[in-house]
Amino acid sequence: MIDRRRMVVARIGELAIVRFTDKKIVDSANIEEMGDEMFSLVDKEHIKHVLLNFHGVEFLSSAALNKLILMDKKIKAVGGILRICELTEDILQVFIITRLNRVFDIRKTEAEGLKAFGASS
Amino acid sequence: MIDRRRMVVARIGELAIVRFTDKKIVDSANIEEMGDEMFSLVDKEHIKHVLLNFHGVEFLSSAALNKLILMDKKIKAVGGILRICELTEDILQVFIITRLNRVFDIRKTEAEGLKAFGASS
Amino acid sequence: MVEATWGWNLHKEIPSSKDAAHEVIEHLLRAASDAGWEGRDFFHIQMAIEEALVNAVTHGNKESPDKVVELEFKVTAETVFMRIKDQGAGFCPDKLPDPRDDDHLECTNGRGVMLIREMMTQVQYNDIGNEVIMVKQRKKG
Amino acid sequence: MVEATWGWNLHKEIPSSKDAAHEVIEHLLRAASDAGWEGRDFFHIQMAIEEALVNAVTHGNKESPDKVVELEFKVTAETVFMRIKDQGAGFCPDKLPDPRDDDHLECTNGRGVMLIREMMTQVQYNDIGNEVIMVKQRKKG
Ligand SMILES: Nc1ncnc2c1ncn2[C@@H]1O[C@H](COP(=O)(O)OP(=O)(O)O)[C@@H](O)[C@H]1O
Ligand SMILES: Nc1ncnc2c1ncn2[C@@H]1O[C@H](COP(=O)(O)OP(=O)(O)O)[C@@H](O)[C@H]1O
Repeated sequence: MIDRRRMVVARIGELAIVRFTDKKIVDSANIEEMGDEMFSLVDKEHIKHVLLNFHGVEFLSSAALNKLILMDKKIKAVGGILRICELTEDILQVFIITRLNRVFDIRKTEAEGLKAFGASS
Repeated sequence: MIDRRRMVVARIGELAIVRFTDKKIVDSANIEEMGDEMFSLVDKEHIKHVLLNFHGVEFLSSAALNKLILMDKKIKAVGGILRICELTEDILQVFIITRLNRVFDIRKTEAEGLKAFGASS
Repeated sequence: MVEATWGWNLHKEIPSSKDAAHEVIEHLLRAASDAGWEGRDFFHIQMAIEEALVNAVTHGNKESPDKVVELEFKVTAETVFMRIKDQGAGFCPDKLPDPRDDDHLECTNGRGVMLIREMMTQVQYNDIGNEVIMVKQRKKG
Repeated sequence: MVEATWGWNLHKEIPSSKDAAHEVIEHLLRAASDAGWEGRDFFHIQMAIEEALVNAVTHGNKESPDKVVELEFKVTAETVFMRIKDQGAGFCPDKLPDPRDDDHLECTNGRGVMLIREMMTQVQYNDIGNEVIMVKQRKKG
């Protein structure tokens, strides 16, 4: 068992579904931990595809966006795909303002995210 | 007497001639002190004009350039003039590469610097 | 008197740490919430203060224990005023590359100032760049 | 064997502090000096390592005690090779504004990467931007 503090991970083969434990993801000590836990899925646990479920996350700052972009690069480097789902309206607007909705594949629900991967929960 | 560690200052009325004590001015704890000591000439000691004499300084990094630019702004804000002299060839080249030779009034010797202020030592 | 319309004020200095920053952000957000701010406007205030204060602490003061960040907040039901001043060397806010350009989209930095500008009614940096004033005005209607 | 031509090598990890950075810079400079580097070339090596290492420690690892900077140096009379890798999020080195533009001249940041590029024979950042390889080749003649 891997000890995670910033997220809960469910694995389906090479796909991981990630839920975050913090309501706010900002540039604090936690965000380094969040990044490290997320990156280790690819670097150490040989996960290829990831669905990030932001259910319960009410706020994130640009520091969190930077971590997501780095995660996306890591996943692309192993030939995988990163998808994002369950964004609040406000957070979705952040992706639109920054035009990061063009970088990330954003889905409304976890079910839709899984479907895009050809999986189901 | 003001206790200074990063520089020695000679005052002629509203003009200060500054010499640095470090051979290398790089982005370390010392550079903050250097900046603070330099800025306090304007902020606390009511100096208006400054001649920075880099005799003995063999190296400076971009962090030092940033401090000089800030100093220049502070001096301009009180209607004064900042001049620089006694740069080594290598350091002069840094000012040329960065085009900061267009921002600063650079003189070869301290005597020439003083003359530009209409003063003499 | 104009001053009398300001409901909640805070003027203080905090140490240059992210923890101290987030503590004071919580105070501000509670005051804003008490003054009736909610929804997207509240989210925008949260984003602006987070980005600006983290910038002041990290880029400005470089988390130096010898430097402080000066804060001034004024909150009413109509307006949130935030002034943040660090003791750093400043920067040129008008010369930042636009993170929305196609070529910059995957850059892992450089979105904070843009987000502040997009989300506030009014944003003003001082000459040097070590002080920013941000104002959020409640939308009419 | 090509490897045999490398006179002085160092491959190590250092903590993310400016003090640790400056300590290892002194080692490198001593090795370069021992290998006969001097004058402007020596100055350029000093500038490149200073700017790149301070960037790795501050912008990259944000001086975190949990992060290290990986260094690889190889010094001969002909070539100085420096590889610096931090554990940060990286950046886009090709998208930086040019600090030599008239409008940027008085900015109090943003000259480090440009100085490295001007002073080294070869500079290569990795995809993410958290690793840089810098090479200085002695001028012929
Ligand atoms: N208070 C500040 N003091 C000095 N530099 C700053 C400050 N705020 C922002 N900057 C500079 O502006 C750049 C862009 O800031 P921002 O848009 O928030 O993105 P990021 O923080 O991700 O780099 C920073 O990299 C930094 O160089
Ligand atoms: N190793 C690094 N990791 C992350 N960002 C970096 C790194 N090196 C440089 N940068 C980014 O590039 C910008 C420009 O760096 P530089 O030209 O050295 O100027 P300065 O350090 O004065 O800002 C920095 O503000 C920072 O945002």
